[in-house]
Amino acid sequence: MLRIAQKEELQKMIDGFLADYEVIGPRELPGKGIFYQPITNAQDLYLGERFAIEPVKKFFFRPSEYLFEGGLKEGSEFLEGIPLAQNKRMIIGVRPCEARGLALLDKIFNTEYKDEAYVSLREKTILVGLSCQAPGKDCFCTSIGGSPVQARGMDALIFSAGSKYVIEIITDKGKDIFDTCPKEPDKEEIKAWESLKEKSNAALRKKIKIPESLDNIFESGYWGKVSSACISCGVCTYLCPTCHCFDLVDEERKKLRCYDGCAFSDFTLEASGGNPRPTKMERYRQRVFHKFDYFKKNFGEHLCVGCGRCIRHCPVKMNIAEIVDQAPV
Amino acid sequence: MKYAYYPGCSLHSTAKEYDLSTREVAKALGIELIEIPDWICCGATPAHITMHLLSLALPVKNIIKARAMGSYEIVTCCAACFSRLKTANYFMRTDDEHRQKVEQIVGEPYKGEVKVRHFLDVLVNDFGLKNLKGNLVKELKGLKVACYYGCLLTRPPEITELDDLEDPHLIDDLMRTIGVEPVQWPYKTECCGASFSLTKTDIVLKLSCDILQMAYDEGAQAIVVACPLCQSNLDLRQSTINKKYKKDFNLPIFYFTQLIGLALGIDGKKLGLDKHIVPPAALLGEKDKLAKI
Amino acid sequence: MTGDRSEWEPKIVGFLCNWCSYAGADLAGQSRLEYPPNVKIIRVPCSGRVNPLFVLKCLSSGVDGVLISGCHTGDCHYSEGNFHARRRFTILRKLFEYLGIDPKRFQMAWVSASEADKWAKLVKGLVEEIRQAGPNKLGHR
Amino acid sequence: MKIGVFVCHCGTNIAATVDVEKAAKAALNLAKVKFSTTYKYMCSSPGQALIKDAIKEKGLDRIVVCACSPSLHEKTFRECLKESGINPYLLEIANIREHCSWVHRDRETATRKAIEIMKLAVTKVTHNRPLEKTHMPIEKRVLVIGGGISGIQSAIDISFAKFPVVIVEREASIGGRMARFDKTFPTLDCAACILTPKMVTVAQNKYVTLHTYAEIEEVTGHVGDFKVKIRKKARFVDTSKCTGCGACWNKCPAKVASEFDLGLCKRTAIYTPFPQAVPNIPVIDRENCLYLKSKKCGLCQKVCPFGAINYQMQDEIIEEKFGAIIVATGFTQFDHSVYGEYGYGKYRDVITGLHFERMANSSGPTGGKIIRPSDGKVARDVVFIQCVGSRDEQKGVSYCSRLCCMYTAKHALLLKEHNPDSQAYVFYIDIRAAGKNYEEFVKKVQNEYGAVYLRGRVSRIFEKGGKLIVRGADTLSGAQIEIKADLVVLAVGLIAQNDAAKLAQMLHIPYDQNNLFTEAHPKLAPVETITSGVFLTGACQSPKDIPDTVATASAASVKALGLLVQDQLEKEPLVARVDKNLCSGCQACIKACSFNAIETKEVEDRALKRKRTVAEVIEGVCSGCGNCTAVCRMSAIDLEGFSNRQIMEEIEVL
Amino acid sequence: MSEELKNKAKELLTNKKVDLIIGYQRAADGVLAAPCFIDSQDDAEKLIWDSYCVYNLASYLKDFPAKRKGIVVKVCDLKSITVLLQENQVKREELLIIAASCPGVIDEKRLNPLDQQAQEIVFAGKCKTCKTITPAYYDILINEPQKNDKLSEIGQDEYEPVRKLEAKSIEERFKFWESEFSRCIRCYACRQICPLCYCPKCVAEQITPGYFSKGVNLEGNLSWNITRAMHLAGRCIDCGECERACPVGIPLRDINKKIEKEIKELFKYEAGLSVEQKPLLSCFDKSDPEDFIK
Repeated sequence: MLRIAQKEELQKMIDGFLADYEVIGPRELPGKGIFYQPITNAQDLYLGERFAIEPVKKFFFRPSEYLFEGGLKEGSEFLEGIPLAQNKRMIIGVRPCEARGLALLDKIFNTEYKDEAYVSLREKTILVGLSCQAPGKDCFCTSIGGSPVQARGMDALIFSAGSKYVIEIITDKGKDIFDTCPKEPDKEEIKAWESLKEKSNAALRKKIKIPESLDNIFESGYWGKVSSACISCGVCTYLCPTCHCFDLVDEERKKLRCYDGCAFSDFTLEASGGNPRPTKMERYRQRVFHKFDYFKKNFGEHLCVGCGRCIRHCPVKMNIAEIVDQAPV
Repeated sequence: MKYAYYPGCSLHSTAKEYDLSTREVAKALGIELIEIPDWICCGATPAHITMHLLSLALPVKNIIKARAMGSYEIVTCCAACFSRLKTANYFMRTDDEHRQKVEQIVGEPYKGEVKVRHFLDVLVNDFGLKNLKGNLVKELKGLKVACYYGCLLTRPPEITELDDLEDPHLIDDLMRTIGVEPVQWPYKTECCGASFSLTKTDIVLKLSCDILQMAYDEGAQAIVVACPLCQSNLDLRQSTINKKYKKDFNLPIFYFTQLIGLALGIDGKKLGLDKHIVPPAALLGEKDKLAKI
Repeated sequence: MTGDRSEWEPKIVGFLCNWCSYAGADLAGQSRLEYPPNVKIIRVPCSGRVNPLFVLKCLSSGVDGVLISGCHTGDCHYSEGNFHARRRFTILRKLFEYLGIDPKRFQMAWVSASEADKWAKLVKGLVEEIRQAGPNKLGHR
Repeated sequence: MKIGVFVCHCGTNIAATVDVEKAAKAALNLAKVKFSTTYKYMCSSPGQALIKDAIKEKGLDRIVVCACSPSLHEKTFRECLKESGINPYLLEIANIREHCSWVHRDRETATRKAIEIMKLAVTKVTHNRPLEKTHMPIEKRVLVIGGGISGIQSAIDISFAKFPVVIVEREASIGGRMARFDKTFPTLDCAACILTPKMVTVAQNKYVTLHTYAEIEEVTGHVGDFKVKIRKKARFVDTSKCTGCGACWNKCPAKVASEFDLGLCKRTAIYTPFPQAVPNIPVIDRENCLYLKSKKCGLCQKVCPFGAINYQMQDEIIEEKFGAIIVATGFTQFDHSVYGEYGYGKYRDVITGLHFERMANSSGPTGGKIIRPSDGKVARDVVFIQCVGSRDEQKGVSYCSRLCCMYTAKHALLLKEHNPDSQAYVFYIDIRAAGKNYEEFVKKVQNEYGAVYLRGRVSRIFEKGGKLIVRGADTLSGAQIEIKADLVVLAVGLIAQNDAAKLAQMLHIPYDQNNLFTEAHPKLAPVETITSGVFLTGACQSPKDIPDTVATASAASVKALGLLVQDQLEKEPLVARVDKNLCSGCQACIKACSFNAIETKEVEDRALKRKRTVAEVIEGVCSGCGNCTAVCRMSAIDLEGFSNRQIMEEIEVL
Repeated sequence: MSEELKNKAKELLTNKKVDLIIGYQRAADGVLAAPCFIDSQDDAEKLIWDSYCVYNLASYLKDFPAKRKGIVVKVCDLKSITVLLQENQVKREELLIIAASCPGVIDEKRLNPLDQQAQEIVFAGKCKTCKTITPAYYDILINEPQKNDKLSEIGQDEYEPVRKLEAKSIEERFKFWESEFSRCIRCYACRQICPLCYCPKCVAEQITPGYFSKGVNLEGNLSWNITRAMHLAGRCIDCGECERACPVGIPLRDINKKIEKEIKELFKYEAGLSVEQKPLLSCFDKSDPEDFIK
């Protein structure tokens, strides 16, 4: 189902959403980059081609979350859950790769095991995407089952077409909110939209080959070599739309869940002092295997959406796409 | 070698010969001295007994004029100007409070970065004694002088940074280089009475007399100075001293630049040797060291 | 509990060195000097024992003011601990100011074992200052 | 874990303002508190019995006593725990009297605060660990660095208690500065007459070992167990063969200025510094010996009847262990050549007080004649200038050297006695004669010996007509003064030895901006340093005259003996500890420790399978200040009894 | 210059003077540089040296204990090796310092992320006020040191950003930093990239006791950033790597520079001057200022 709107009309619609929803979207912070933040006005939105540094993951699987509080109160024990967020949200300007990332996260947090915090946030949020027309040099979504115009995981997807926007409505939720936009594109406009999609796909130049399995190179010296520059920080995992490892910590009387990443040296540190992944080699290999081997074996697809964030923001220019592409299978 | 040159008031009046001889010597040695355009008084003694801030602002004004010429070094000859300029620089470097006030007055930021040099320092340390020796036309052999530095050139040492505090030797070194024999005497940095010359002349007569006496006793035939006021007190007052203390001194008082000029073969008149009260002609003529006066 | 301003009482933590300031506070007691109850004392052997992390912990746990009190310079029981503390916390305080944390919330004092009066006055003054500064916005309690 | 909380009424001292029953009840709401009660006087015998019974009956294993300041009864209650079979360090005191009931009037407020203080103590005690006092053996020997009067006195005092003592002296003989003096003020007894017997005593004492011509090379270890490397410089004379007969130095052809006599006369290349030298065994000065320089000569070897000369001798380094160290390195003279107005040290007739001492000494270079070094003429008009280098922030040191007033007065007196028709002029700033019979002595010099005292500074000295013209101001009369003097004697100040800082660094003792060693406390610990086991005596700490030097020497000896008489060193266990897994080995703690209580140690890092260097606390030396813990960025070093965890949790429960 | 470097590297590896060389190579994108670790003569061909070599490679020294490491160092980064030597984290005898005359390096953050081509070079902030030309020590010097004319902006105040912030009111400053820190995701890239953050286990990771919240909230983020800054006080040599590595653009150098400025003014202390230097916080001066102490 398609709709078409003038740029001003869409802005007006968004301003209208602000009454009922907490609206979040990409904003440009000068000199810093693009960040998803709550907006108070459609003017705040940045709907250009540059990517947000952090993916929308953080609004669902949050960087840190207090899960419950417990201890002694007046001499007796107590345990209280911390209330889940209740308000309705809408995120506008989500990129296809990030939305696809959420679809992958759903496999973890919203399939067999239902993570209360995650599920409630997912249910309360409408996702309105924005297609990519000038993907970055580190993007490789088309090599891994995605595309700059894919609508998977979204409620609606917007395409910028000159002075207008074409809105592709995917779900009922999407239909509900874009009720206010009755105009459908004519034949000409649909044709233009089709060719726009083709052009977008073509603009994504980087192609990599992903081996069927990495099993036979687990012991390869390759991993030691490619991981040597890694500084063991959390940039790649924290900015990844699909990484979902976390740590549980006791803070005062609360249980805190916060991001953790396989690059950190103490990620698998055991209480005994032992560590099955003592060096960068084991840790980096784990990251590649988890994304490009194990996950596919367990869930049927790779745990990577090809957004290129881990490449773009790696402080030492580690390039997972090249590393996978050149893996000596 | 190129420097901004700050002559100061004395060198344009009573110490004209100091100015003349300095320029002549510089010219002969290829040292370029460019007079700071539109320079003003350094404040001398009156400013700093009237108002501390004024005594800093006046020199700084001159220094930033020099800076505007693109020069990061100023040369001066007068011991008082040297002292005032150095003092102002010292405060600009070390005292933020005063610096800010002065910057307001002169209307420009200045952190004491321009170097202030005495011509003595330039000759000895930049040009070099060896180099000087190579440029000599003749050596003034047989002349014995007392090198007299006065009170301002070396004091206070943390400000002037010029020479040994109690036993300075820059003039002695120069004299030795041009063949003149400096005597060893203890009054190199005694006070001549300085600016009491007009207000309390008696003090000056006594102090200057002691200096002349000591120089005479140690066998000097003349005194060599680097300060206009020292020169004036010892030269101008010599006859009065002779009368008052029943002495018979006949000691010419030279600027070091004058004797260097002679050794470089410069005409005596160009060096202002005709402007002395105690005539040097006899001493120099008798030793046949003087071309013409 | 923060919240209603009228109910709010400044909560202050004082790290007192065992030899001078703690003893000074003892003497204030022995002299029956009255002062506000807002300062909770954590005894440490020396002001040099205080780690900047403790101060951060206080401020991020909703404590409204932190005081480190030790021997006057030259009087340190361990001879040099307070000199070390002084340098360390001068930097921390400069950093606090720079980051917009009210420097009133982090103070230091030298109180000797005989300065009971100074201790009592210090507490009074401190409580007043923190009252002026208002509740600490940081901290989740 | 079972914590018991005991709230004391302290009569009405606490109970009048704090609702102790309410507090005791509140305690039961705290985690791990299994028992609480109150009592009138918890520190009394019945009070303590109450605690002991509760421990036994309720099986308590940690105790919080809410009472008065820990400075009063922490020890009492620790003892009480010990008697009940619990480790005494599993105790915390909540100070609800001095810090609560005595400073608040309102009962509700005070009670609330008392409960909070109790909460802190309960939180803290939860993480207390059972600790034992540490014990360390003591090496029962003392090292004395420096063989001047202070070192000699220290060694004699220690030998009285029959402990072995080693003196290390860098010169060829013991005796130090005092050996150069002529007479001593104010009694005018001859320095040699009182010093020489002590030198002999120490040399013959079976408990004392002398290492002359030796220097300290390295000091490691700590109180009770210092390991010291001593460099015994090559003497080129076999001390076991030499009898000190003098045949060698009588024949030696190489003559150089004598250091002992400050260049006033010559000595030979093989020499003893002075005739009464102990040991009376010469050394060969390797810079000036013709044989050692160019293999020409060898005369001394030929004339020595005992074959004691050995040109092949090398420096020898020996290592010895000591339980305590006494530093008696003394002082050196201020170098007056920075004073341009006094002629930059160029005038031969401008001398120092020590030159004067040597001249006045009848066995000295002039045979007791006070003359002008330049021409040997008898000195008649002599100007003495005090405070040369002392009390002069511009050119010297800011402090007063304390003895110059007195030795100058003594010199003025000696001058008159040696040259009866002489005249002494003394320029001074102040006269500081604060000592027994000192003021009287100065008065006597002024009144009976006619010394003219002029209050003022000398502005210039120059030579003219064979005399020294001394110009100065007499500020009392306001007159400018000019004196034609034969001799000028400068009362130069006393300053630290040139290598004092180096030694201090070796010993890890602090020193001030003048390189004088710093005592642990200026009033209460004047001969101790903050490095336990290292003591100070004499002028290495600050200028001292002979009586004060001897007094501090004995004081330091007593302090050292106080250590040595113990069987073992006992130390509080509240010390720092390093978690070697967390330690990066950056050594920030080592550099920050005032007590030199942390050293490095190599450990095997099991995770990384390699050796790493980490910090380790020497428990016996650690004083428990905790500074290292705050310096450690990785919090690898923690303090027992005040651990990071305890303090962090205390903050949390507030 | 790269040629000279390659030849030297080959020579060192052939003569077994070093076990490996830590240097720079062209990144996969063909434009930027990336760290590389060369242990064979053939690999030495990879080495490059130009304005894209931003990294402070001293961070990698800890990865190769007990090996003889050659390391390519910019003059400014050399100071971090000085601090590592001060703090006994590397052994001088295991190090072969190849000091490279520095043309100034780029400001990565100013590169347009969408542009796929080489762009005009914008120099990093630290380079604009760089005062060091000659390395204090080295084993091999590649090319004579010279100042890049484009960089020497005489009189530029290296503390200008700091002074600007100082001039604001305390409330404004709080708002500014609150907003900056609000973006912190605690990825610890600032720590991991820092050559001086070598603690075996950072206090941020410790749990008994935990020193501050691991939560991504104001207290936690503020505590982490203050702790990081304090732990670098008197050690930070302003290589600027933390700020560069920070994915969310927190101006960390402005914090480091503030401390640098204060300790220079208060304690006359500068980090990384010599190996013998005592750490700022392990020493003191009796006359240290104390005007804020009551």
